[in-house]
Amino acid sequence: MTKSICVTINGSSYANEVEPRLLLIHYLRDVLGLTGSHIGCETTLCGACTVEVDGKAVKSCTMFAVQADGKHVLTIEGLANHGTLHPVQEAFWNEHGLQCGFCTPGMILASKQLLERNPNPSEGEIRHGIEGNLCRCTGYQHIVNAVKSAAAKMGV
Amino acid sequence: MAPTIITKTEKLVGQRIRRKEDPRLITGTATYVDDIQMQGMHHACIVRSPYAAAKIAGIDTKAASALPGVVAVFTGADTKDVGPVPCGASLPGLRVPYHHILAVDRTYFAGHPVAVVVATDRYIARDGAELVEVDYDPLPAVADPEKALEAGAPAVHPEWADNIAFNFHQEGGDTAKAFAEAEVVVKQRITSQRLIPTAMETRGVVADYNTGDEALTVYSSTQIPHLLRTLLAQMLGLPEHHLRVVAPEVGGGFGSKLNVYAEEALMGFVAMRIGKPVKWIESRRENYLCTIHGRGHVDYYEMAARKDGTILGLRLKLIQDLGAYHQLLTPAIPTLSVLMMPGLYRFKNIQADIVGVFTNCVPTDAYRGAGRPEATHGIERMVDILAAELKMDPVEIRMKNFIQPEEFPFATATGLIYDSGNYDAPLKKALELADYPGLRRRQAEARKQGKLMGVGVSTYGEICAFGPSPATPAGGWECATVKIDPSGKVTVGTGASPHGQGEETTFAQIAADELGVGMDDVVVVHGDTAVVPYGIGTFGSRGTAVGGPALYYALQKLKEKIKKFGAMLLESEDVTFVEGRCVCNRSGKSVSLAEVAGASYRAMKLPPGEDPGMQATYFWEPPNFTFPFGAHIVVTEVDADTGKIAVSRYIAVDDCGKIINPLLVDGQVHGGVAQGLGQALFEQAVYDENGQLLTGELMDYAIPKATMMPWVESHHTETPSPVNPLGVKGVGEAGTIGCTPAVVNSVVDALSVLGVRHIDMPMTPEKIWTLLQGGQA
Amino acid sequence: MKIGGVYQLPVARDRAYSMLQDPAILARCIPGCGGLNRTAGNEYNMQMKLALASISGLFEGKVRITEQNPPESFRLAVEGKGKIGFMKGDGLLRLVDKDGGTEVSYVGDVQVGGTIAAVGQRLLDTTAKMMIKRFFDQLAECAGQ
Amino acid sequence: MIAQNFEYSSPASLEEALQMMAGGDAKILAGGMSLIPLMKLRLATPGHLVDLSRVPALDGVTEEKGNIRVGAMTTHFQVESSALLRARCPLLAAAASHIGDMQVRNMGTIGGSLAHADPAADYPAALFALEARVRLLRVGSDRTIALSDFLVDTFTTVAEAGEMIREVIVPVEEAGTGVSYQKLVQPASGFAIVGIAARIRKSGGKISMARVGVTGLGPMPYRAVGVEKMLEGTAGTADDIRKAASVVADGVDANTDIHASAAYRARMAAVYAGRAIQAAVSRAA
Repeated sequence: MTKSICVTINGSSYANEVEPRLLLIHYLRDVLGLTGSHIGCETTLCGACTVEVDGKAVKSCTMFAVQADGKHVLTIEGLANHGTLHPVQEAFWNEHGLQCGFCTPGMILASKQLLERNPNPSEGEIRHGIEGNLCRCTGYQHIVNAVKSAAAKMGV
Repeated sequence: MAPTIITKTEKLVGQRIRRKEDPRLITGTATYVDDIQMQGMHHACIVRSPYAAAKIAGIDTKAASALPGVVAVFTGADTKDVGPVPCGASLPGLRVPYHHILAVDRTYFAGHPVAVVVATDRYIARDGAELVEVDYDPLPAVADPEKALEAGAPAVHPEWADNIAFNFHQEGGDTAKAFAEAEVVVKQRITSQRLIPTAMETRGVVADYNTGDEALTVYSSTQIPHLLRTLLAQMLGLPEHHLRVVAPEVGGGFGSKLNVYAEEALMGFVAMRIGKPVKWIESRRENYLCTIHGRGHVDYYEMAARKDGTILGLRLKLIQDLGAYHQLLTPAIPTLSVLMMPGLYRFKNIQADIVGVFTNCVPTDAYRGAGRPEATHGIERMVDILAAELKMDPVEIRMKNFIQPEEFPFATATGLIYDSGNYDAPLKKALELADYPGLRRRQAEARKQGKLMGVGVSTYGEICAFGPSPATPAGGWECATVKIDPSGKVTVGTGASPHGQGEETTFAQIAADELGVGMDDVVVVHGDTAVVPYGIGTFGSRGTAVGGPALYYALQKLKEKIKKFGAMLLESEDVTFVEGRCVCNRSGKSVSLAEVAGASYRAMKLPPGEDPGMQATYFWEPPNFTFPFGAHIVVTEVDADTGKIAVSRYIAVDDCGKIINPLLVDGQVHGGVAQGLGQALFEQAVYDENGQLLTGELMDYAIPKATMMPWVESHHTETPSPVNPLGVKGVGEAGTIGCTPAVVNSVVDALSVLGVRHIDMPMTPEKIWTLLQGGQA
Repeated sequence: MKIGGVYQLPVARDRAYSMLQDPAILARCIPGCGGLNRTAGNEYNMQMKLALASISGLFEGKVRITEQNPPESFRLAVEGKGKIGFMKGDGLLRLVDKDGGTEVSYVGDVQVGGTIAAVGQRLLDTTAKMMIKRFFDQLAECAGQ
Repeated sequence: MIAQNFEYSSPASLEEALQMMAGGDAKILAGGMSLIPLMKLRLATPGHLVDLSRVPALDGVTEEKGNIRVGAMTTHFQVESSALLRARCPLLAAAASHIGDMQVRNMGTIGGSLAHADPAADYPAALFALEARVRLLRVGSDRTIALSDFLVDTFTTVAEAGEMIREVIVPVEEAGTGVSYQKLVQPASGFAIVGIAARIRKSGGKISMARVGVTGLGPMPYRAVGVEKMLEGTAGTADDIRKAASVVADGVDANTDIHASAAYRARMAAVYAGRAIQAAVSRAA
């Protein structure tokens, strides 16, 4: 009961035989070794597993790998361009937008989507945008600063 | 304020420096436990009891064992010689139930592990777990600590007739006299609800046994790799030097990973039995059911005072919900509450009686603040209740009772010596930032318009930097190593293994300053018993306050050696080590650290009495705890129609002694406040009367989301600690400790116009709305 | 969790009471029940299939009738255990004559455990009410036949 | 965290999808935001999933003869951001913006949400207020029914085996209609403790039409007809609104859970009804 899938991940294409029940997050982590995206819950609330599928931020723990067949996936590992950090990554670093770092890859990808849709968000819009990503360390304040700072840099 | 990015050697301590650990974390290249992949690795899935209390009549593992891909199924019968799960705390007369790693004939809480299925992949392990048939005979359970104390309550542990694990009495001064002389006595029942720590990374273990060496390596998402190694070796009957524990990247702990868990020993057992690496990763559901909870107090306070607001004494009856077992520090946590009962105040008469109660719930243990938030919440609420009774301003009553700067070191009624303090300073700063008189004017206007606005003031004191060894269950010292390579590059090792707090940065700042090198020249390692000689941990805000001085002294020791080698190379007795070079004070000639280090390894010639190489190790025993303090002011507005609380301003002025990195200190305060606000407004572990956890997922247990947090205005005063050479005190728990009373005081202040005197947490909209309808919350 | 409610049945009280003791009728009315097998006087085993939109599960269940006081009241206990957890309902049912038919009121307690308890909080009350409503609706239908 | 195994099909056309459904055993996978978590916890164990995400005909928002048709596989984000909906049916776009979080809105679909029939979902409040209709397809059958006939109970719809939602049909909002969706959020899950959608039209200084949809309060969402009747014909003063809103929970057996008692829920329904109606009245031209 397996299915053949072909998925383009961070620009490279992968072909695998997978069980339909294999979650996208487990496909990325266990089959392909892309362990940057994390699992923090099973109820689609924490957002640690956030990746982009065809340009949309999604929670990869609530998607089967077969659903990603033929699609383009971007994970945190593919965000920096040949060693140059994405402005959102750089901003999280500069503003201390992370502590234990577990939620960070998902938080960064959600922030990226937020800024793509709203390049100059208010504090309230930032908080609303990252509501699907839980962080237990930072109290979100430095994350808000990081998103603002990234917005300023990307807007230049 | 943007961080300073340092490229050259200058004073680094005190600067806002972005973290060294971040590049791996923001690029997805860090390695948490679940990221570890090994050849031939197996996966475990644990079968857990759905009942809080049940007899296990039988377990049938045949179907599970027959599933292709399942390699083993173990039950309590297989593992009963492993363990027990250790309790590290001791109290007179403490009842310690035997805590098997898998239930043997009975379960004691919902989620109790009953069997483990080991398979070639995690999907098959999960399928196998579903095929294990357990025959349970449900038994009556009790989940509420006060009900567990009632006559006729079901006995959590049938070997004892009642559910009292211990009674503990502590008294300082003459409380009877204080109450006899009192002109006013205020009383209040104050609860501190059960909380679920919710580190974003759940627990996880990888165990790898080398049958040739008979050596086990355990990778665990733990805060205490070294203590875990010592205790796990005992549990597994393994010589300690055949066991290595690695804490890889750890995704938050907050105390929940400051423990030794059944699953850690269980994976060691499985790896040794199957001779293959095995991985177990906790689900969030398991994390909520089986990883320790925090708080769980029902406290009865009485405070004696004079009419002028002078506090004379305090009586406390503290009921601690322990859960079904003692985990590592379970019974010790409420004793920490008692230590901190005096708060920042001068009164010296205290009487406390703790009763530790078993319930059919997961054990409570250390959660951010561990006993001190409960105490601070209690004393700061009582001070406000007294102020209300005496119609005094909450600021005035605090100022009146503060210990004054000239009184330090100050001996408290609970036997502590407060190291240093200037308690007026953060309060005054907070009042000024808040424009306190202006706030009160606005409040008076709001009240005229029928609006509910509250101003909450709370001051707090903390006991940090655990501590002198006699005062701690595990040893209160910390260990640091400093190694300089032949090329002059520096590696610092610390036993205080962090998990998000940023010691790779702050310790590099300390080392770089002392050695006169740049941030990039220093690497900080931790979390591996094969790399660091030994260590205790970061808990109790001790990472920087005990680990930091250990590093400082290791650096001093090494600098002596550097100077001796420098003197030898410069052929001079009069040598100074400055800015990373040994300089001859007479000739002005100098040699670099790399030249000195290189010479020490090449060892063509050695200074008299010196060994080759360039390393130092230091175990530092602190002479006392440190006592940070601060003041938080919170402005709230209550929606009279819905009971919803809006925090419109949050001002935190914290004094954690000298600050190594203000950027990171602010991060600690924000995060601490978030967890305090979570307790004040949203979070509560709810069990039903049968011991079912009703908040068993993030669907029902509300940790703050970005939209639920106010902007925190974080400020500081700096009163150095005399306890250590860095003058640091610790800040990890401050936000959590200062927050809850400030928020509750604010909401009670808002509702005081209705005669409300106290509200228990969490202050949910429905609870507030009920009060607004004239009901009891 | 406490539950309670009132239902109207279009039959006389004696008939309503005896229907509520009849295993064949109970089997038709308990949602998802695959049939009752008597194990003792008023105790039965059953297999239950719970199906609620996407949620489904098989339960091994028991039904027990006690404190019989015909035609006024009795206690009904239903419990089931399965892979997704367990559930138990226990309620006292009272019958009174009303408008030419019978009014059945019940008060009781519902307990669930296991996975269903973990995720079902938000929905437990609604779901329990719906199951009970289905029971009585079916009973009313049986009564009409 | 790990689902039971199942068979997976991914039809490329509506015809193919309907044929796959015809046997009656298959379960539709739409956005998966409700179904997949249940499957991971093994509360749902379908044997066969038919993934509709590759059926182009089910996706998108179109206007036709005074109606807007929202394809079943249109995501909440598409609804929230659709220029057409924002201009011509802003209430639906507003309700969509309250669902879950950004990632959930990127995946979750209107058809999936309706088929799941969660009693606290956001959409039904708006859709009841909009008197929406649901078009259902099955091999040999194509029927369009009112939402009120589609939802029958908690998690229960009239959809038969093999039947799927084709689209949801809402009216183009008349110019000058004021709308609002107001929600008291359960802080953990983000679901509605209560959610109220209101549509108000005025004529000659009086409320000529009021529509109020309610979610979260009872076993299923509903249209609060009693409130509507009390509003219509009034000037829509604060007092008129308060009186009308106070009957919003009449006759409803309100839900109780650890987050809100029945009494609080019922009261909050009235408060939020008042707020939603007030906002809608103030926006009505």
